[in-house]
Amino acid sequence: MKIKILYFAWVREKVGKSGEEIAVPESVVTISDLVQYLRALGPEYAEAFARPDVVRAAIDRTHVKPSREIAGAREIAFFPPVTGG
Amino acid sequence: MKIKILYFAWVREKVGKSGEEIAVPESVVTISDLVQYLRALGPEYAEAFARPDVVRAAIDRTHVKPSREIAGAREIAFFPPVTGG
Amino acid sequence: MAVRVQEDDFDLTTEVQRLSAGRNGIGAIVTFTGTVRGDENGEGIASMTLEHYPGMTEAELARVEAEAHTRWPLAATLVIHRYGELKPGDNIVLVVTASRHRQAAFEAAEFLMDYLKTRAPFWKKETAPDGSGEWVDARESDDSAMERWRRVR
Amino acid sequence: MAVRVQEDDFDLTTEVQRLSAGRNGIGAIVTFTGTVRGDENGEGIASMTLEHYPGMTEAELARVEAEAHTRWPLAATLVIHRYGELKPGDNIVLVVTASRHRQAAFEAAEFLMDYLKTRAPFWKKETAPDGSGEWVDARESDDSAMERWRRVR
Repeated sequence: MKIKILYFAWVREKVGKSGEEIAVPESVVTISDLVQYLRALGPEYAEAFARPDVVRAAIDRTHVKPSREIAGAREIAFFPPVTGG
Repeated sequence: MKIKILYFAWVREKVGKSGEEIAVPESVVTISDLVQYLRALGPEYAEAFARPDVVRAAIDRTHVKPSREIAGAREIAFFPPVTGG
Repeated sequence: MAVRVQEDDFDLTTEVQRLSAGRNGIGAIVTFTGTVRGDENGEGIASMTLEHYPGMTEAELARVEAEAHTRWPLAATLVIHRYGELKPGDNIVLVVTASRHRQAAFEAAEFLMDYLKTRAPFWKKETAPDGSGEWVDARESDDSAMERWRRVR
Repeated sequence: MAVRVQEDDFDLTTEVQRLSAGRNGIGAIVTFTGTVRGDENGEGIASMTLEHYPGMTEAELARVEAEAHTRWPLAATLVIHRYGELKPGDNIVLVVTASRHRQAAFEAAEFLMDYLKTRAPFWKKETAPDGSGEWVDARESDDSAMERWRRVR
């Protein structure tokens, strides 16, 4: 399954890009699984997701928890806790 | 003792004037006493102070309770509950 | 800190800019604007006339404002209250509070309005389209809104 | 109901007039303006850059706004959030709520700010006078501010 992944703020800076298309193996079922998968892609990913509990996720522009399954997702985003307002 | 008395809103309309100087006898000690004294001055006063618990008072531009003594007052005002804002 | 009682209208942007100009530490500005509703209890009104007690009004508003500054860390506050004849949609009152963080600004603005509603010597008279006038009754909910600040601190 | 995400500044008077024009029953208008503080933890900042997630930002703000309308009787609401590089004193965010009475307008404005702070995908980066940049940490007090709305209803 190919998914569009986006990164924001310091997650973006650490990964070194604002987004990419990634072919995700079938063993990756949840957001947590995806984070583990990404961490193994290289030291920049390992650094960005060093504390997975701090990084937040959205599927198709809606906040989701790490346990959320990614089946059917078109766009998945990772970012730090928001600081707007 | 001569005191400047002011009336506002419907108290003013019922009394028929916005203010006056009144010579108050020594038996008038508190705001309550003054209200009783005013009520006896004529039907327009009786009407304005028909429900003394509704009419509010201020001494020298500060809200006071009916039990407040009026000794030393320069200006006493009577008015309905405020409705600003 | 500033209090103004005036017949003229006010402009939100102008007042907020004047209040915050040159102040470096402001992060939150809350404004409350009270306006004349065009209908009351389902009936339209033609105008609303605000009477007040010159001298006491300013003193009372200043006391209320000073009290807010003792309760919250406020960089600046402003209270403007109009008097005279107003039309539906017209501004009646403006409260502005500025602080580093939003909680103080929100709470102080609510406090100022609650106190002002129950203490500032203003009286509203509504004029109906047929020309008849009626003094507005005080709302019990305004008294209870003020009571909560007694319990809080 | 309206939500805008923009680089440009906004004008308080213009936005409030646009929101209340032609609406007869409004008696209370609350605005909240968030601005860039010129100092943080005692140190000055040169600028603040706001990054956001285009598409999700608008969707999230619209969800928050719709939720406010289910909770309070609001005549109109507006949320504007800026992005890009801002200087100390610049406006960041504007929330406007209009209702018949002040309690709904105040509560809804606080609710919108609390929710927006914890849900809208914006991230602030402060640039110090020496050019070094640092991402702003989320405040725990913002999370607890939002929690109270869960308890209320």
